[in-house]
Amino acid sequence: MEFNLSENTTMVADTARRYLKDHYGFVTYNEQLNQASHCDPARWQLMMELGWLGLPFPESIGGYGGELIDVAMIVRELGAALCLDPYVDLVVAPGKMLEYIGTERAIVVLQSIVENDEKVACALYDCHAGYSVHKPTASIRDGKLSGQKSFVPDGGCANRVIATARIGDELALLLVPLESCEITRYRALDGSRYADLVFHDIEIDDGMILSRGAETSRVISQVIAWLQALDCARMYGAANALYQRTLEYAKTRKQFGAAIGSFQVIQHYLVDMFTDLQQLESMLFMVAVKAELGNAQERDRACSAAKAYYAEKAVKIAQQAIQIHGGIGVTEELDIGHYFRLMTHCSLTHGHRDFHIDRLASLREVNGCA
Amino acid sequence: MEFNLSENTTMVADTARRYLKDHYGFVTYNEQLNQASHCDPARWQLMMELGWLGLPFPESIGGYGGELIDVAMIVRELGAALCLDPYVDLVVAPGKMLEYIGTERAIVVLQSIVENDEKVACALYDCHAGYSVHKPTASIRDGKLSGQKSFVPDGGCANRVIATARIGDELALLLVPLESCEITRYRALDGSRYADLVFHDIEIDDGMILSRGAETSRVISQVIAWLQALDCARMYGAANALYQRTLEYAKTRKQFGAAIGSFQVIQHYLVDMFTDLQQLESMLFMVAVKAELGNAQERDRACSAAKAYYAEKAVKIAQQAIQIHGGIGVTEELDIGHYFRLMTHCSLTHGHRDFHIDRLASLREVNGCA
Amino acid sequence: MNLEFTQEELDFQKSIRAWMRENVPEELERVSALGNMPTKSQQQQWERSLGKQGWLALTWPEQYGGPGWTATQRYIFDIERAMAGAPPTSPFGVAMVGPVIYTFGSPEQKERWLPGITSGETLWCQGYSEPNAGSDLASLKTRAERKQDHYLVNGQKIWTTQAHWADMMFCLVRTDPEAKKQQGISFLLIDMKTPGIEIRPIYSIDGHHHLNEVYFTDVEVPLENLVGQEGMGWTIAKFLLTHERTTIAGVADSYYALARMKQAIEDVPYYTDKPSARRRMAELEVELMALEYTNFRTVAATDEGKPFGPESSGLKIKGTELQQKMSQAMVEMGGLMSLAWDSPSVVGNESFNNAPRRYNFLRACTIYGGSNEIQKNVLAKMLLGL
Amino acid sequence: MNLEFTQEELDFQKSIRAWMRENVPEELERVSALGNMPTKSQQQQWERSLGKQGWLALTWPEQYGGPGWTATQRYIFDIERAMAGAPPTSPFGVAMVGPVIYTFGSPEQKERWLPGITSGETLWCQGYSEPNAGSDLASLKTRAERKQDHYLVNGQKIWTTQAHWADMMFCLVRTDPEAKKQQGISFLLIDMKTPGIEIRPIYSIDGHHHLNEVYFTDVEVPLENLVGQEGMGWTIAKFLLTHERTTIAGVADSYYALARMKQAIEDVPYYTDKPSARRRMAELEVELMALEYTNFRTVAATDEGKPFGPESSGLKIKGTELQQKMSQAMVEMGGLMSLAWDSPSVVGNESFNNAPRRYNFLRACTIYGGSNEIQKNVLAKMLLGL
Repeated sequence: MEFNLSENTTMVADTARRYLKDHYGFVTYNEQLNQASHCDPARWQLMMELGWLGLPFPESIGGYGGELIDVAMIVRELGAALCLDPYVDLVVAPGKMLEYIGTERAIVVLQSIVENDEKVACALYDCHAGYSVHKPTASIRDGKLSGQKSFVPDGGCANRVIATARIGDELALLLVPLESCEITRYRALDGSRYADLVFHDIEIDDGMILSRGAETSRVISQVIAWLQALDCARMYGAANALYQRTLEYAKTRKQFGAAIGSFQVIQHYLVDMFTDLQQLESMLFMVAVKAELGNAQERDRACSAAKAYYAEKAVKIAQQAIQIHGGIGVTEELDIGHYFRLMTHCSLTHGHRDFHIDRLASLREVNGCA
Repeated sequence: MEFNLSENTTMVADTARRYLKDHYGFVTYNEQLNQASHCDPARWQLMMELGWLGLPFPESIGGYGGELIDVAMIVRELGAALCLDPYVDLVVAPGKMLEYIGTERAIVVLQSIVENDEKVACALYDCHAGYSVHKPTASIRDGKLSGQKSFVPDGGCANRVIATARIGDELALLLVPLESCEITRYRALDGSRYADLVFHDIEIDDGMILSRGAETSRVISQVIAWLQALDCARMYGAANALYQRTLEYAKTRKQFGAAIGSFQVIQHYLVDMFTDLQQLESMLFMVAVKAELGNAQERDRACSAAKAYYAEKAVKIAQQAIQIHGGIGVTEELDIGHYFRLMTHCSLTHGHRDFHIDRLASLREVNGCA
Repeated sequence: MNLEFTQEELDFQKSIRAWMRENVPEELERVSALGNMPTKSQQQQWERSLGKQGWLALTWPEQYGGPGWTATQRYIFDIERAMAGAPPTSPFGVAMVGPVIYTFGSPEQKERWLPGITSGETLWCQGYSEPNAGSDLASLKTRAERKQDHYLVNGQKIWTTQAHWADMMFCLVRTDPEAKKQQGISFLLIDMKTPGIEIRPIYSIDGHHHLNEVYFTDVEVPLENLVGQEGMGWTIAKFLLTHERTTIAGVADSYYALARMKQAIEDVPYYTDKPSARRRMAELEVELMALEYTNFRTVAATDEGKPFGPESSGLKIKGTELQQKMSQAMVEMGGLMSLAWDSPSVVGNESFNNAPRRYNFLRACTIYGGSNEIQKNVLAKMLLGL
Repeated sequence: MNLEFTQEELDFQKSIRAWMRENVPEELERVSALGNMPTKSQQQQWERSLGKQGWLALTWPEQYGGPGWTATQRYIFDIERAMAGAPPTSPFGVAMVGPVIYTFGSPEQKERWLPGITSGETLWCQGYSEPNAGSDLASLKTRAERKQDHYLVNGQKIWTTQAHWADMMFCLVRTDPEAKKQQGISFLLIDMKTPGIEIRPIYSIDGHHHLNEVYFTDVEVPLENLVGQEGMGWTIAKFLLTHERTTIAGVADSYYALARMKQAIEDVPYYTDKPSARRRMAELEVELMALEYTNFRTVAATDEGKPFGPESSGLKIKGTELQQKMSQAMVEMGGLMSLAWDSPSVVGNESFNNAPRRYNFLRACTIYGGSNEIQKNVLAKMLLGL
């Protein structure tokens, strides 16, 4: 067992941190928050130069063969910087989907993502089908796609989406141009740009069907596992930032003639945040390794445990950060409240706590414990 | 609305407190803990003289027509004094059962309880049928009773039990002499005396069947509601005693040159205990009034809410009392640990927290909220 | 021990319920149903319609415009108001400055200010907190210097809710900079249109504008706007802390929130995890009942003319904790639906789409008016003797 | 980043597992399966059998009788030990006084005392706490007066676990009553058979006798039983606090407890609420995994020769909180079955019948060795700089 980041991963993380320090601050964030498109061309170009677009994918298709842990360290830094660039949504998610599909057609699309030629988003959820990604309500009949998708994190700038739909009893992944859909765009809780799509009998030719049948479910589950791990990475970055800022605040903010960090109750709050943060970091390492495992049981157990843990403890850290900051913590003016929204957001994507506890409980039945 | 105890109820409570102060201390408790029978004849005689044996029952049958709240105030004091006298188990529980059955035969037995002529216990639970009292596994076939009962709180001294059993599809209440059963006696978690019974084809004549059919379920539910309210009363007495003792300890125990009650964390622990205690008291008043209501829905909603609340908050008070006391709190030598066991015990009788939350959730479906 | 309303109270309840059914504007109901906050005009229109009934200054003596109700009636009114989807009334005029004026004010002050409060015409805000005087209120620095015929006010207030709506502010100012911390503080009424007052909005993380910074630069306040004597500010502030607590726990609005929660879950056609949502709501309901009956005790004691007992001391702590817990449950039960922050159309369910705004807003409720940590410090000292 | 054991470690695990299968006495397994504690003879027999293998003093340098294992191997051993139903070894000899002796002791002391520890022959107990020195250990008063050829010890220790089993006690005593609090304290080894020692049992609320009071009346302790110099007691006590933390979180035993819990539920024929029990166990498992991986990090760091990082600082707090939570869950899931305290026969299920004893016993685990509140105070100061 070995918990050190490899030299390479450390470099990726350090580079990400420096890059964000130089190119993304709270001011940039506030500007981006109010923009309709979150794909800043200059930063996207820089990300490409940093190798991020190719990092998650095999060298055989022009990528850099990075592991999930490498991507997680980037996403951790994005979380720590509150950065809204839709790197995960428009590179990692669609890219891994296409890589796992693995057909020639899919690889061509993946390469256009890696080469920054187009922006593709994933449309996996319906407006009230909960977290069940394997049973979309959208369907193809007589060669026409109808139905809807919600919560499509497209950064306001994708031109195509990879969408789930049913063809008869089969699950399929389609590549649909956004221009053929009715689109409603909006801001999500964390400030990112989402879209809801309605498909009005869109003509689907065979070239648009990326994958169908039993394999499709497996591909989606693999990608969701990546995304769950990356949710944790983003939350860790935010939780750590919150802890650091709150500790600093407690040391400097004076009330009743003393720094508030001198009060025992505040001290214990901070110690609880700190010890939880240590355990959150352990869970991040764990899930970053296990979410790319071939063994679906072990992978899903790891992902559900990590997301359930984060949904409780990282959220608690965010709540305590506000409580210790007092009034200033609930304003738009300080970053604390923005991290808080990010945290709530990520606790709900790709399964909330109840979903994951239930999944673990049912995995247990099959698995037995430890 | 009016939350004051009536003059009469106040007198009952005061008398109980004085009586217990004079006749029952921690030394008495420790003696009783090691005795096989918990029916001390002298104290039983005194209880009769105080009117406790007749208190819960209508004047028409020789009782004093007290309300549940009167009995609850006695039980609160019993809890506060750690008293193990099985007043609820051998007077209130069987007595209310007999009163609600209301047949001539039942009233005769009730009168013998009120007049201290015999000790009757209730046998309502099986060894692993959970809290479902309406589906006993014991049954009568061809006039013979077979099956078993567990967790019969008979104080080590009952001579008969009122037991549930099935006759075909019907639920029935039987009056069974203990001498006809195979008995295993043991000490329960709170120190009281329990018995497990096995019925080996006991001949049941019609005189032994106190009640059968649809009415029986209703009677049992009414009695269980009383017992749930009295669980809360006992826990309240114990929680209040724990709070008072812990507050006192925090004011006097010195560590690091100061009373531990001067440390902010301990202060907040105690404030939490105090505010929870206030709410526990409110819930006690609430359930003591509502558990005798005719409306089964409202009654059960009140009982489940109160027991679920007590199972969380009164238990938490007991845990904190130990934590603040430190080492001395986990010993048999101090009463703190004994109250702690009492609290765990009562959080499990007549439905634990999960049972009551589930019952509330299903009542809600019917009821709607508030 | 009697937990039932009397027949009279039930009749009263019936009449209030009927009135609410007629008079709560539909758009206001909709605002509440989604967990949103009313606009200024919605809020003021609603308060004026209550004012017309004489139902605004509920706790006030009749001579000053109170309805002469018992605490129980006020409690019933609050329940009916909340369950009808109407917002609570703004506390600053009715619950705060009003009682200060009729208790400590001169006859002229009463005549001048009280009618505007009971009618809902004058909107007030509270000038207490300052950047370096949050939990430690007594450190406040805003200076009111006594001149010939006015006080000259300089300084800054922060977290001033609805300052941008308000006609008037009641304000703690330091009139004697030499006196010890609490002693040099006075209670001043300031017209928000006075030259020298500048309001800067503070947006909260629910995305809305409730809070403000208020800057005072050489603001001239007439001497007659001092309430009580100079140096009495702290006494008056403490008086307010012990005033009326029968609705501080927010029980009525929490029951309304619970009802909305249940409704939202029933409204979503494919809600996947109803049993677990129902259990969670049952857990919340248990806590709410404990708070409700504790609150009832305070109400009943008030009607008997008793002082607030120990049971009322935890109402604010428990009430705010529960509000936060409920709003968090709502967000979590919403799952993905809670992510649609500003969608122009409903995504799944509008109540869930709105849930995070309320959740975010309510993070402040354990902070303002003395954080729950400060409340516990005070209880430890005053009530537990620690 | 590599979370897998190496092939060598897997082979090691296999061999330990096989040995455990052969060598853990069935009666000991049964004791553990019911959540009970072994008797003295069960415990000592088990420790002797480990001692024979050289597997008792796991963390010790090989020269003193350690097995020369890596921290990972020790961790694997601990898992296999726990999952085989064997109890943890008593910490007083192996984990506490042993390292003190081989670090601070004289060659004669090492020779005299270490072999009895590695073989499991000598049982030790710890004489730290006193009636007025609980969390505030430095207030201890037990006096050791230096005479011609011995120390004369007078005073009282309390909460002395297994004093009634022990051959020897290591003891903090005050040798210099004039020196400041921490400075006059020394570390003394005392033979429990020395005249003047009186042991009074303290029964715990699990109904068992683990704890004792130990009274010293003119007890003569040879001068050569002083470890280090006079006045070094506090330094030695602090040394122990920073020693070996790779099993302090109790992960292995908690996994065993979780397995037992699941088994118990499956074993009860009519268990009514399995879905809710399974959810609750899943929640516990999540917390246990977080602790497990944090613990792994400490283990891995130890093998790399790194000092304990910040990740190890919360292990005791989190580990004990989780043990309490799990034991409470077990009691609650048992429902009525948890009420059968001392039934001569099984009532429903024996594991549930026994559950409250473990729950009660574990209330102490957030108190002993420095309460969790004290731990947090220390972390706030040392690690957070508050």
